Amino acid sequence: MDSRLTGAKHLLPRRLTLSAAALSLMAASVFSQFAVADAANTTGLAVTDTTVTVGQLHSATGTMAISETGSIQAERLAIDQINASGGILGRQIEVIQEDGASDWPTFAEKAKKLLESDKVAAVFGCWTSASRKAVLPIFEKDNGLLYYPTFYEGLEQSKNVIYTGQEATQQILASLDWIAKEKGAKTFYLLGSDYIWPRTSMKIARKHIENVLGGKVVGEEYYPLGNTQFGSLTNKIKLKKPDVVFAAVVGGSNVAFYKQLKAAGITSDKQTLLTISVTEDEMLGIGGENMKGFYSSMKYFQTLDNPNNNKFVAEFKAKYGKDSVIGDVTQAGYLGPWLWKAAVEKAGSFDVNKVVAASPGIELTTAPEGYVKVHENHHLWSKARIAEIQADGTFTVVHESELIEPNPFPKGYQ
Amino acid sequence: MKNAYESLLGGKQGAIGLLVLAVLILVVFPLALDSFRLSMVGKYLTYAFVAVGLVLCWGYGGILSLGQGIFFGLGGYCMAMFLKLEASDPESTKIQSTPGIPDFMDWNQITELPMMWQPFHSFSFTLLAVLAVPTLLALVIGIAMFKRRVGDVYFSIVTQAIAAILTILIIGQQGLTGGVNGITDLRTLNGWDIRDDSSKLILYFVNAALLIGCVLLGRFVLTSKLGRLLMAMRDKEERVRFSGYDVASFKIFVFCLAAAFSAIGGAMFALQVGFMSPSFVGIVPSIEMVIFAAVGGRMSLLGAVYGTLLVSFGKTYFSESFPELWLYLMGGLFIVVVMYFPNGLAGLWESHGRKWLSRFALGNKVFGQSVVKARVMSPVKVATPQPSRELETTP
Amino acid sequence: MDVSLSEFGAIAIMQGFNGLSVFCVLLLMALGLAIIFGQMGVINMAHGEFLTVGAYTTYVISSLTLQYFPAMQPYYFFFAIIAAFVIAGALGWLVESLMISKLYHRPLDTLLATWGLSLVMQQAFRSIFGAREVGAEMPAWIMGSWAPSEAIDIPRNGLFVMGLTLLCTVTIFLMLYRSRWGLQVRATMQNRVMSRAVGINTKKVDRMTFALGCGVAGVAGAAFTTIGSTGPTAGSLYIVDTFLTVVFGGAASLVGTIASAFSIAQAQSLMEFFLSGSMAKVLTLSAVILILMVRPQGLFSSKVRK
Amino acid sequence: MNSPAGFQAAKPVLSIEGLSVSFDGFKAVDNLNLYVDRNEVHVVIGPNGAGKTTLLDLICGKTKATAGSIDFDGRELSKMREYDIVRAGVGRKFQNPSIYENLTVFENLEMSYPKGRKVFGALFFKRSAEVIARVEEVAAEIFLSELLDMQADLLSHGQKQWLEIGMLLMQDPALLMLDEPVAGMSVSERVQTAELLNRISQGRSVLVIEHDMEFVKSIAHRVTVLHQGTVLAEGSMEAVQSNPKVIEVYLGH
Repeated sequence: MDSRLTGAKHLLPRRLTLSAAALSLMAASVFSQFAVADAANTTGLAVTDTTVTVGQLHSATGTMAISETGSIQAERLAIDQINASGGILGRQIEVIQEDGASDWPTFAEKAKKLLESDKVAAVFGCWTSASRKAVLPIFEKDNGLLYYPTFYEGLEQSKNVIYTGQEATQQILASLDWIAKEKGAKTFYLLGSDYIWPRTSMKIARKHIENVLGGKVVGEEYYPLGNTQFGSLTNKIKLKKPDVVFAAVVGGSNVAFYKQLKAAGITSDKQTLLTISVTEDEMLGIGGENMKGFYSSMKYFQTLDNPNNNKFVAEFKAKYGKDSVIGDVTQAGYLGPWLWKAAVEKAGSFDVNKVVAASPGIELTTAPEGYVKVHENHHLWSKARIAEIQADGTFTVVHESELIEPNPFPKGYQ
Repeated sequence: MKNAYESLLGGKQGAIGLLVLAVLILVVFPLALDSFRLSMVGKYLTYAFVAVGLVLCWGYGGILSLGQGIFFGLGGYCMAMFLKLEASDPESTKIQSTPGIPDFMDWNQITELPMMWQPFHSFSFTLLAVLAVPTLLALVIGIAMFKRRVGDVYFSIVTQAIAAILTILIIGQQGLTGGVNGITDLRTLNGWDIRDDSSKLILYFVNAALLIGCVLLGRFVLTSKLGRLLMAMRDKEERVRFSGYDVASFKIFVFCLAAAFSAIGGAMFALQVGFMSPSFVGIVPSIEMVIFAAVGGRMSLLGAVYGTLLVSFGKTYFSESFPELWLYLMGGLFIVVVMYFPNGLAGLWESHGRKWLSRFALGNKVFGQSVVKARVMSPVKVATPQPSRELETTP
Repeated sequence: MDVSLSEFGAIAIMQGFNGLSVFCVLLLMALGLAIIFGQMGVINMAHGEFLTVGAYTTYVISSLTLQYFPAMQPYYFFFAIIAAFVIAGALGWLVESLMISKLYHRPLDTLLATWGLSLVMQQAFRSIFGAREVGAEMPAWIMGSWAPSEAIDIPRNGLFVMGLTLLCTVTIFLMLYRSRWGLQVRATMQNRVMSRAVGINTKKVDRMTFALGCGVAGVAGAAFTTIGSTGPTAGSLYIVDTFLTVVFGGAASLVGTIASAFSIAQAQSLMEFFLSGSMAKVLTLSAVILILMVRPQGLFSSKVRK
Repeated sequence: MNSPAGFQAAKPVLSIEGLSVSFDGFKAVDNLNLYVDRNEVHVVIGPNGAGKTTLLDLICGKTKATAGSIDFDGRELSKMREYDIVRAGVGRKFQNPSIYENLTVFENLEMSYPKGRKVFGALFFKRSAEVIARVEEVAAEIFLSELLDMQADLLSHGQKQWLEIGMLLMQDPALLMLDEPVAGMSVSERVQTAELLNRISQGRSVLVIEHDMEFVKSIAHRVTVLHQGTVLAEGSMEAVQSNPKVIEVYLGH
């Protein structure tokens, strides 16, 4: 008599069978994959005699896709190269790529899938701090291993994460020292997009300027992400006349910011500007003519002239086209698979605990940025480099620091 | 007793519809899905609270709020604040400069727990706040807008702007709120580890039960005189006003109710997913939740739940398999549903599903409608692209 | 801080100009919307994407010019503006005939359907132009500043946008209030049935109006490349601001839109100068909403018996 | 609400004095005085744009007056909110039948039953025997007893007009205002409606706007002619019809 009743009769068993079928399929594939449990894999990871599966977790869609595409490409390049050279412990790397879709909960969901369903041996991924914060508890709970490529605010150190980008002090302190010395800068104007990385970076910068350099911060400001009106800001800069503008503006705001600086007559012949948020990637949108003569602080620039980098740039362009550009994070992404390979081989195992234990002290002499070494605190020793931006959008390195020890919890800067 | 049966379960037909849903989410999913997929369903079901609320205030009340994320977010934040305080005991935060406060506060040089956070040490206060804070905000917005007869698209745009403001505020006050990152790494609820598979299962059932409770409450409202008034208002607001009703108060009520539902969803989200971030407060998630309701059927409480599940599954599936296609699909789906199937899945079910079933299963038996409800019911006309103005058989 | 009086004056002048320039940007973005929402009652959530269409058009034309007619580079921008108008307008025409025309009298549904459209358009941009932001190479005369005195720098792109805004506003005014078409638009808005009865092709009027609104959005997008960046989601950033501007002004009033763009821009610009950027945004939006609560019909609205 | 008839016959139930309203400078109602007595059927006529509907809007609170007072049974309506005015005992029918088309006749009437008018009252409203009895009583009065379970959009135009009148009767108002109650009705329906009005004016006052002079003649106790927002003439139908000013502006056409 009642349709709902018959609906239940007919729909229920079908739903059940469907899901049951899916489940058994999943289980079958899982078991066939995890058949091997030798010394190299005692924790049920997705490792067979000939393959090892890793995950890639970046945003391929959404607002962050712009930034994360480079990391995806660089990680792939490294993995392909490792596979071509015989893989890791005799196994070829297979990649499961997941899309975080610029959405933090999606990142968390996908991280869970990679770790719990796919049992990947390592994950290369995340870009924003927010996405890393979202997946971090999952990596810690499931004891996964994440290689995180972005320069970031520090204040974090997890057993389950290797940070291949710089933490804030590495990027900021040396560059501030340099600009203070080189330009005799005493007054600074700090500004950034409104989220944790710029805010934390500026806090560190302020402490350093006030306590170490004996300078003065004459302005500190944050604009909402995506803001495109910087007219009032340019006037404030003119009013305060700082020796240096220290900028950490990101995303679409970046383009508007530099275009409007130029339009307001704030150019490098009148104003020194140092940014910690402009890489080759951002430059594409901004256009070199808008930033000519400004300085950028990164650990890597595409124009670095050393054999490692020349080879890396050539290979990257061969794979992704001659117009592709390589920014700091892209290079850091490239380091991830290589660092992992070195640690796995040192440990003789894919087990996360063993790989983590083997990681500190791992050195990479073939890194495009030159030389890196994994610190006890899971960050990398690296150099800070300052480049002057040219009218054609390329970066000319004008200063290179010594290797800097990573210090994610800098005493006196918090 | 009879009365409750009619108003809560919607007679035999409604009761069976509800039973199917209950069996699906309480029995089938937990049995058929592994813990990973099940916790995904759990997450989707938290969005369903919002969609159910939207059926009440948009489908029946004609009030399209594009800011339901506000309430989902506030509910979630209230719960997350409590959980974060519990996760920030002095022992586990001893590496901080100020142990015992949430980690992001420490990063922002805050050395003392802010006033706003103090009461969230208490679980009972938190439970109260989860409901009260969003509902009170909805009340304020509702009074301000509806008493002054700001309606229709104006209301939609204003709620959207409020969602934008709240997002900027949360992001800007990162010492208080965790900023863009949100409040992360939530661990225990009164000492009970919410990250275990077993506790996740329990939370899933709590969530599902609460959702069914909200559907029941929604039905109670819709089958009451208030439900008829809502629809009457949507179609003939003047007539209702000049029949002696304070139209605004009904709109405020249903808007607050939808806000409270959303808030419960948000709190359950924080519990199940283990974090809360401003990305749930803004404009995009708010409109996505409208999609859920639209696809499921804006006039159907059960449809909203199915719509949420279906769209969310689709999102996960397509963004895994064809990330490029996903936005085309989502956008296209939305356009098609709004233009050609304004009553969504529920409408299709009424017009085609039933017929198909009857031919298939019952042969020549005729479908009857329960006699008591006949006064409210009428067949849904799906042929016209206009959203059907009739009250559904099973709201 | 050592700031001389003359410098302070210069900065005041520049700040004043900045307010004007924000006003012009806001107005240019809101104009198209004001026509569509105000005259047709249609909520076009994809308005921002039509803006983006204009911006990408400019980008494409800039690239083509550089490649094939490098000598024309200084002048391509005028051509780009016209092309942006035509392409965005044509797209609007198409959208109106395929989608909007089926949804009149269902304003809330139009809102939702156009939001779906905005998703589709954003992904289309991504598929065609890639996810990265692109920058159109600007002719040199638009970039940089004009310095009437030592201390004053007036952005040339600001001046350019101002001129463009003035042109668009005047043109639209003339079209709406002096042309036969404008008369038809206003007649249709006031009484659709009657207009049809006296022989106005209301369908055509609707389509024209919508296309015009989208075309103006395209122009705004072209102008916007001189100030900001062009990416798949660039347009969606402005949609809330733009809608609030129109609603705040009073939906059916072009003068209202201008007044509201002016007050919002000045408030924002002034608060940005004295507070931080984020707070300025929050305060401006909140103020607009508070005022809307007191005056739900917006700044300018006519009282009529309904 | 329903005061006993003739008890204080001297005092009109509705006294409008000096009422004015303007829309952007246009005076739709200008310094108008109008009185409605108890148990009186008072008809307002006038050419289009005379301000008839605006007058009803002003009384029922839909439009706020710029100046003047509207006294209803000792209460000042011009300061009250719409629903309070209704609750005070003023019911109004709109020009186009305004009913809930997807509800049944029964439900339409029930909606106007003056109980459960507040949020929680409506939430816990019960369809008691009392309610049913009242609905059936009113339905009989408006000739719709047989059609209680019919969906309202299936009614004829005239029946819809009756239904709306019935919805007002449910509230048992002391003053009933009808805007063109017989528009679109057949001749026999008009006769029935006139009969209905005469019946329901027992015990309450009725203010009617109407164009149909035959109908007006059959119901009006008193007629007021409005022109350009002011009273042009007032009196019995015969008196008004013979008034030269009225003939000039209205009837003479």
